[in-house]
Amino acid sequence: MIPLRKPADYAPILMPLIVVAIWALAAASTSSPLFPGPAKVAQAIWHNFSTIMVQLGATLTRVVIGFAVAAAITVPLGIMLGRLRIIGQLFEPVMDMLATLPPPAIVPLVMLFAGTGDAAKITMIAFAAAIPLLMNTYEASKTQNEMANLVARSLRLSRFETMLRVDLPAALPMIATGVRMAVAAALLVSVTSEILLATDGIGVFLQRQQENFQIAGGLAGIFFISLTGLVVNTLILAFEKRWLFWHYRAQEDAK
Amino acid sequence: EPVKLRLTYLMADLILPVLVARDAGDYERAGIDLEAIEGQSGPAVVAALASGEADLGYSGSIPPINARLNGVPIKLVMTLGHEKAPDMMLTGFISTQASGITDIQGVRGHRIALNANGGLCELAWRDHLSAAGIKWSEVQPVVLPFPQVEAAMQQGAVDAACLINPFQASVMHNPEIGAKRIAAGMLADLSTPGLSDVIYTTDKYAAEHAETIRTFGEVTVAARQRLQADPDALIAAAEKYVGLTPQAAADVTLAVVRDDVGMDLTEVQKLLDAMSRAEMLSSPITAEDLAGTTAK
Amino acid sequence: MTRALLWSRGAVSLIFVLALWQAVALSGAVPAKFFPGIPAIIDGARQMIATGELPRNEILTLGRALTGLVLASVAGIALALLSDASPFFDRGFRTISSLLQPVPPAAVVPMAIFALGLGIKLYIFIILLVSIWGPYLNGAAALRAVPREQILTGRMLGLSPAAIMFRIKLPAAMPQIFAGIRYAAAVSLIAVVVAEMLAGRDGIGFLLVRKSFSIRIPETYALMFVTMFNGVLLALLVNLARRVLTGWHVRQTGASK
Amino acid sequence: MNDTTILEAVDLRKAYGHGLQRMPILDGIDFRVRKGDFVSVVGPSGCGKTTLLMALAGLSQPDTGEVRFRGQPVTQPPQGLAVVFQDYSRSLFPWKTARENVIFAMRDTAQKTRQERRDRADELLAAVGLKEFAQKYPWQLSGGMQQRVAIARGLASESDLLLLDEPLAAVDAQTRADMQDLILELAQRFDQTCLLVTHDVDEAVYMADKVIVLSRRPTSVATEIPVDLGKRRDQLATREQPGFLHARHEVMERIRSYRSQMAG
Amino acid sequence: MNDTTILEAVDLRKAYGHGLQRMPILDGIDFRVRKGDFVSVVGPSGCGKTTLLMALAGLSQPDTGEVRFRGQPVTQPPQGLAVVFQDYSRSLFPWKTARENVIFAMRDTAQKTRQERRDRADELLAAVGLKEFAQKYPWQLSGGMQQRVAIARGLASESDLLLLDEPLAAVDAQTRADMQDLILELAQRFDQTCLLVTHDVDEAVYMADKVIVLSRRPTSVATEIPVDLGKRRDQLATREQPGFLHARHEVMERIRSYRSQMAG
Ligand SMILES: Nc1ncnc2c1ncn2[C@@H]1O[C@H](COP(=O)(O)OP(=O)(O)OP(=O)(O)O)[C@@H](O)[C@H]1O
Ligand SMILES: Nc1ncnc2c1ncn2[C@@H]1O[C@H](COP(=O)(O)OP(=O)(O)OP(=O)(O)O)[C@@H](O)[C@H]1O
Ligand SMILES: [Mg+2]
Ligand SMILES: [Mg+2]
Repeated sequence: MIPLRKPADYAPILMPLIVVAIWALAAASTSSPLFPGPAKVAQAIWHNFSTIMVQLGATLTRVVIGFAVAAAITVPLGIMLGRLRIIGQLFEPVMDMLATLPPPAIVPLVMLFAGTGDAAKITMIAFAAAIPLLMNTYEASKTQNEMANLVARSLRLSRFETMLRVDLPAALPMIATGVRMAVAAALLVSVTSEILLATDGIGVFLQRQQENFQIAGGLAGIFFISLTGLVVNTLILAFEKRWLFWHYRAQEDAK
Repeated sequence: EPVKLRLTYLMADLILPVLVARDAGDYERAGIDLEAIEGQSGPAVVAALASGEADLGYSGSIPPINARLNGVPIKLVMTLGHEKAPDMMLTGFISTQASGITDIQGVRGHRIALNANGGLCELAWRDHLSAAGIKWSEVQPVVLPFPQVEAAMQQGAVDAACLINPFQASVMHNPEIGAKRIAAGMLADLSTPGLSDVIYTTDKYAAEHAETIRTFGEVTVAARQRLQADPDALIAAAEKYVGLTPQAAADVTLAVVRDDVGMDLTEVQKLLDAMSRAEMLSSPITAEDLAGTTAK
Repeated sequence: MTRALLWSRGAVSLIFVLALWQAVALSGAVPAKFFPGIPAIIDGARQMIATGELPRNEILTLGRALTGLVLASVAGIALALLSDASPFFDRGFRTISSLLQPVPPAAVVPMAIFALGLGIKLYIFIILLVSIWGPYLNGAAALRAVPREQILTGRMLGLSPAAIMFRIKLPAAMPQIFAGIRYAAAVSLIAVVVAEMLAGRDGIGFLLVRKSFSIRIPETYALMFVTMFNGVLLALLVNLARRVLTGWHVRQTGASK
Repeated sequence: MNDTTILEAVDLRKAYGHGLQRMPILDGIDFRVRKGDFVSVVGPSGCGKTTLLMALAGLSQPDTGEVRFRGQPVTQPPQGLAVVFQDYSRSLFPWKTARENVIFAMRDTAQKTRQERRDRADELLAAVGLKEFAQKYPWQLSGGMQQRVAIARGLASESDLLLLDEPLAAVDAQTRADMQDLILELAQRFDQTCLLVTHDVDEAVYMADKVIVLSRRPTSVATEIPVDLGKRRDQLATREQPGFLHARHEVMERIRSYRSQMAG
Repeated sequence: MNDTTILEAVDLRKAYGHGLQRMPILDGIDFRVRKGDFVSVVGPSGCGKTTLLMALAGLSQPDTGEVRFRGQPVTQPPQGLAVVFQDYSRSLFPWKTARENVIFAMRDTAQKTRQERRDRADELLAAVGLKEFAQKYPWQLSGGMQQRVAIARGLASESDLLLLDEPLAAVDAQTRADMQDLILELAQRFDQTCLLVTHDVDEAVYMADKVIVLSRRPTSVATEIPVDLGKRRDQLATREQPGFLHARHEVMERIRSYRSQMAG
């Protein structure tokens, strides 16, 4: 009765293919080494595969640590600021101020305190990932269903328990969206910080390719960063399907 | 009517004569309507050229070489500056007192700063280290933009750095660092002049607008000579265009060994050889392929 | 008391950050040359104001960031609406967005300059590449979570799918979309400054590079504070828009305490 | 098919869940509603009344069977239909005031200009006792008030067919009586056909020309009880008529049979 | 203060809005509840019953006046209190199943281990007729079922004081009767004091030892009507007792006076 495959099931493959096709056409029509097409990039991937893998490993290690640090700090903090309304509102502008600092501009600052090693890069990554996580967590816990909180209060849950058992699950859908943005930001900033400070990592690879006008090689590196993003997002999607279905039920019969 | 000429450049001391001449109306009088657009990196300048956004490009010499190697049809057409031992050394290698490094041999095993992967400082370090018999794997390179190096040195985050002015002078003047210049020059061997900053254009533009390029070169040479003769004017220009403090501006020099701006193929070949030694040349290329000799 | 505090919270936050900075500067943990105190930074700012370069570039940057924010919001919401309307687009674009999101602008600059030149198109590209995701992701998630009864009410009234989208789903999703726009505001400022750093000839980002390359450290930090100030300013604008567009929600959540 | 039949359910079946989780809810529902009739539906909690109403409104599709409105199969919400949803707290738009919520439903009505709609909305809000609350947002209203806004919205559309899902569950006895009369009055004025889901047997009988009693899950029509009280009803007089008491008794009887099952 | 008084409201006043928008709701509410008593509260829709309950529970602060529980002023929800909220569809946690929602309320109860709590939850769910629905999420349940889960959750906490805000509005007559008896039985077993807001006058009298009738907005206590029917109640017998009919009559009388005001 229900067809096993809907057209939408093919979309994740079809739509990127369309984009690649457009890209290939555009590249073919300019035929400049500064604008390589997908074939050139595929070649570059083939040539640089092992280098990219090694460098990507270094980058991802930092990304994972930086992201974990950010999540461990910002999710509880965001919920707390959302719950303690006055303090949250008072410090909202601080959030906005920190959020606006461009990573290249804070590199010098971070370096002053954390040197040029992994600590500095991890700090940068954590900072970048913290912003979307904090904002989404804060907004979610600030604006959530007040009934749920009344229930928690009437059950005399402590502040901490309420945060853990009511605010957190209620905010999870929006946190998941924040995670998607944070992962992207972490990847992005790790590359930026490697271009400016690093000794290893995919950012180093990218910069070398760029300085050498191996644009296709650079895109090969970017391809793997993107792929990482895709993998993480697929995991988040699976998580949403498994744990957050209760939030997205409206879909089923009310289109 | 004047010919339109669009130049994309990186801000540096050697471009100052061009900017001064432009504002003095020299190019206009020579029939060139010069539009100078600032770019922020060598690759950006090359890209602007390749996309047709600019006619001439100015930067260090490595980006255009790499571009040509990878099929971007551009040619070096002018030399704006040189390095030559013993006094015309733009690039310096500085160590901190705390590191205990006193000569290039002492760098082995230490953390050294370079401004970008695959850029000027990497070539410089590699050339000097290999001349001193040190392998690249024996040092710990750290990528640091020039402005961050001084702080990193003072904080002990790096032990030695490759620097150009005004950063070099600033580090040397910093008593906390106790800096020592352990070597100089982009190439280890500067008994003959080494190519520093260059102007380049696309093959097509070079072929079609040889006259304009020549005129541009002549006006630039004249302006450069005026600035060389008048140190105060040079300092003023450095303050005005680069935004340097008066102290920093005082250290600016124009590294000029020849009176003309033409390309010398032996200089080009020397640079290519050095890049080849440093394994920074992905495929062989001859000086003839790379450089035109339009301007003299 | 708290009311007055909340009204001036922008100023409070700014003072808080400045005080924190000054405390670190005074502690002497890092050399004053690289971490100047607030007075030196203010002095730097004053000089840049005197020469006119700060106001001139500030206006440019703010204008670009605002344009970028509006563009990113409109485009992001449009994509979210499209995702909600078409499962095909939703699934497909989800993949594309996952692939594009982590691409660092710095890494595609030569290619981007080659394709787009050094002008306004380059700015728009970099800004969109970075700031579109907040409104898009939050919007798509919020649209999917609109209560069933509200959508059914629209269907029962015989509203077309488009009318349901714009008159029911969109207003219902607005509060969460604004969370995304708020992030986009910060990010679009970053994007503008980064774009100015990478390819620019003017604006705060350009000035930042120029000042650091001419070793004017207090000025560099002054520009960082300007950027932070811009963040507060833009957030203020976003909050204003939020109040106009989703005032009901602000009051609803505000009233419940 | 009778030619005054306006709404018809033919062997409606619907189950929720799949595989082992599968639970049949509607198990062959059949009935007809004549044009202009007022029909009440009663049945135990969770038997599928809301599910049935959604299917009748074309808001969800039954697994098998068919709904016909004016002889046409219903797959989309048809023109000339209004629903008052059970979950009032979610069905009002929180970004609209009470008045705006009501105006939102006036799409095919006689009121065309802004001012006319506004006046009509205020009139309806006054009729449900919310004159002073036109400018309030739903979350500034009590449960019963929200429900009355939902009713006003349902009435505003002046549709041919009005489906009401426990519209008076949250209001007090007096208000309830007033609302009942209001609904009856408007239904007659606009010649509406109404289908009312309610748990209050008195209400079911008082309002209706026919009461449909549903069985327990899996649900079918247990019985249809005609109520012969004429179109004019009165809160005091009607409830004392023998016809009322008789119909009420029959419905009660039928419902009572659930009890023993329930305990099991 | 009487020494068996457990809950006391002293001159509670509360208004919503500021300035011109200001609307006084509670206008001096005073009453006492003795330990172990079952008190019903009736009043017109929107008069402030929910508002009052929130204040009694310590979930919101009155503008002036005081709530005392066991002689202590209430500013926070006190130990030994449970509330069944009117807005059932929102007060259940959508990320928890019916069983988990019920278990969530067992904090200070005798059941300590996981298995005990689970068993107790299932027992309660069975008692409210939802045995097979323990594993369902709230949004997979009908309105009446959700409300019964909320009741089960309220009963699970075995608190000293139970506040119920129209807990049976969405269930059918038979289920309603069963639930009434269930609540009464558990209240007696655990020696609970209960306060029930309801619109059903019969229910108010059937359940209560005392009925508090509230006036229209601005609201105060119109009258308190004691109900002398003993602790044992029976759906058939009790409702036929003269005491029942008498109390019912008095409450009705009192309520009827709203009507004329309503029309105005
Ligand atoms: N989304 C769903 N998923 C699974 N089961 C559902 C879903 N929606 C409803 N049900 C089940 O369908 C049955 C009927 O629900 P429905 O809401 O139609 O009942 P109802 O007769 O309106 O009850 P009430 O009088 O309590 O409102 C219930 O047993 C419920 O558990
Ligand atoms: N957040 C709010 N802002 C403004 N007014 C409010 C708010 N909450 C409640 N009110 C007003 O307070 C009054 C009482 O509301 P409350 O919910 O206590 O009534 P109730 O007696 O429980 O009614 P019902 O029986 O309909 O549930 C209503 O007139 C309502 O409009
Ligand atoms: Mg229902
Ligand atoms: Mg209420």
